Amino acid sequence: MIELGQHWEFIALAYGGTALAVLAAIAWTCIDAERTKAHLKVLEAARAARETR
Amino acid sequence: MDATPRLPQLSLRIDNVTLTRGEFDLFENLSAMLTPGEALVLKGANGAGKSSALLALAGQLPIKSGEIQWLGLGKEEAADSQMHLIGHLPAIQRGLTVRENLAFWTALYDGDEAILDSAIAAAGLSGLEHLSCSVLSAGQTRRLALARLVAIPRPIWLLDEPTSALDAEGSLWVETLIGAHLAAGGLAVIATHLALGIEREPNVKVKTLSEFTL
Amino acid sequence: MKGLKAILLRDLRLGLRQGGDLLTLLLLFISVGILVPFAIGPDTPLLARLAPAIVWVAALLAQLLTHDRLFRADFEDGSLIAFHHAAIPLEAIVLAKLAIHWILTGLPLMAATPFLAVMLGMDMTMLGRALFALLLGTPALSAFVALSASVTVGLKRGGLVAPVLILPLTLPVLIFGAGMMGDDTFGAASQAGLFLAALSLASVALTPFAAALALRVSGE
Amino acid sequence: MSEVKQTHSEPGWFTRLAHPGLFLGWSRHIVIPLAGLSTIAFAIGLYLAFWGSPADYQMGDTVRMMYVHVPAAWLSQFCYALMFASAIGTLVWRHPMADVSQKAAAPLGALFTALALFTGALWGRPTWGTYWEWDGRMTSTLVLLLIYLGIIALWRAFDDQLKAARIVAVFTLIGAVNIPIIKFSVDWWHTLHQPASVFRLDGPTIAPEILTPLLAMTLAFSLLFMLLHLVRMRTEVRKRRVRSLELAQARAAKGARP
Repeated sequence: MIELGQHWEFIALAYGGTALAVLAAIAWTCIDAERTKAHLKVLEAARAARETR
Repeated sequence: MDATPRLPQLSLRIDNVTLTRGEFDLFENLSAMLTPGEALVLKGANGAGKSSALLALAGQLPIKSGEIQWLGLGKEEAADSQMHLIGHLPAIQRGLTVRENLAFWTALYDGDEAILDSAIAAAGLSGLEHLSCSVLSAGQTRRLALARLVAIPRPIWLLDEPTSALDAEGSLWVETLIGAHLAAGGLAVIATHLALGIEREPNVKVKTLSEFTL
Repeated sequence: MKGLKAILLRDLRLGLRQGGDLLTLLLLFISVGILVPFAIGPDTPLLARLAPAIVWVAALLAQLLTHDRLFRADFEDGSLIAFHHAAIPLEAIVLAKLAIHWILTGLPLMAATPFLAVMLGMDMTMLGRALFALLLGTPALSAFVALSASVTVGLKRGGLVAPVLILPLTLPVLIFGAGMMGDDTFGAASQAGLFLAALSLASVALTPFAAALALRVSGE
Repeated sequence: MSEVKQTHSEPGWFTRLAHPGLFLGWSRHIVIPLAGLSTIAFAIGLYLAFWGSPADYQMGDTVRMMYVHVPAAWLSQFCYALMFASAIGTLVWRHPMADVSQKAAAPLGALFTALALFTGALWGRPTWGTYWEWDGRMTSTLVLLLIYLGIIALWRAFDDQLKAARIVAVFTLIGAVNIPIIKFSVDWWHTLHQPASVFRLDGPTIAPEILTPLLAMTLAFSLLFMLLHLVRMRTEVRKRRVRSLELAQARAAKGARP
């Protein structure tokens, strides 16, 4: 790692905080997407079952 | 009602209209043609889209597909200012008196203030002119709302359950009101689940709305 | 013209008959002005320095809490639907209602400002400037309130969302309003007055179109 | 004899391509490449930010904070521009995908605006000696964040998402007219009350060795934004389908309709 000078805490906090927030946004987006997909699959199966009945 | 001036001759063409509201499908492929002096009565269960159909005809609700046409309007004329839409809400402010309420709508709709008092009398509300609308019964409020039809002559009437909350005598009044309007060459579209008494007339068409219509 | 006069007359009548609302508005305006000295302490020079800020924050809060009065009653009794078929356009009706809102809220606030002036230790010149600033700025506040009212009219939970939406947008009114009551050595206060007047004119001119658009959507 | 028509014409090619069902189909093939591209861009950008660029002669190493701050600030405004365009799509063409785009963008806009404020505060401490300065740019960014949060609150206040989209669109347009006025008024206010003691750094000339990592990081963040926006839009389309299937299920059950 390179030398960041006397204000390295601020730089680390800026990058760390940004990384944390961005990763959280990515994780939330993925989880939300997967959960919705799964929910949709269940409902579509239920509809298919209704129609064949 | 013989004093009613001859109304502009308008026709209505409803062509294959499908309506959705929010996420609900209401009805599909409604078609009808009305010429001057004709009425359309929309029947159907609650939630079949009768009120929404009236809003769509009034241009306040976008339709999903199809076409609604008003024929016979003058060049710069909009259908909006040629119609009455009396919904299940009366559009009557409880803080105003009977006369003030009707006078307000007459001025806003550019009606004839000279026939204001006779409209109140026709609605059977004479003697109550200066009472606050907060003391009126549901039937009286409905009569006052319908008095707009008399006070402001317009060729298109869109009425939502006009006889609800009215007694037998009131219903009869509504029946003769619509009859006179049609005789003067007006158009009316009426959504109702009660019998109106005009359904068998030759100039009245009846359609029943349901989820997968007609 | 007849239609405009009718709606002005009707809303003025309704507003004056429900006199309780007017009283509540004034009470709120004065209470905020009285509460701040309690929070700061009876330091007269400091209070006089803060007076412009206090007056504007109180005016903003009082105006915001009246947003329900603009279209709610018309929405609930079905008048809003019937307005679409009036002989005048919906935009004109909104403009008339905006004017009435200002008469029923902006003017009473100005009438109550002398009380605040006494409480906050403002001198006569300051009071005059405050009144002039309120005269120029409250039409813009009414316009913003009309916007938020039209956007939230169909909502049952609209009461809470409207202030959240509109507070950030009223920032320029607050800045120029308080700036107009501030130091005028470099002409800053007169400049603020011009900006405030421009803001009021522009927002009163544009609001009817935006609010009518929102009301049309709400009616669907 | 004139006619008043309320009619619907045949959709054009764009409308058909942006049909929710088709959108799910073609956008699926973009997600993975976009994710790859933005990962590569971040790798390059971060390398340039730490190892490939020198410290600024004036600001020292704190200049490296610019490489996250500037992209976030850019996205905070780009996202509003996107919502503005979508709002017009909602109001003028009533396009369902415009609704979806608006809704998917709002939380991202709030996120990047918050990040811009956060990194700006951290950058301000060593450079200006204070975390928060009531400076025109920072204050109007704060107001922008409040506007984003207001829009999110408005979305959540509606049950009917179709109506919500059009109302939010109206409000987004109002905000778009207002944001420049807010910026102007805050700038005016700041010059009026400007404290003389604070060390100011007005428009530093950007050296090319700083500009390169800045552009690389901005590209990386923009790609990430587009990726997140696209995935969120896909999720929103599915959520709407979930909702309509649930409605269908409730209707199919006994006793829903006579």
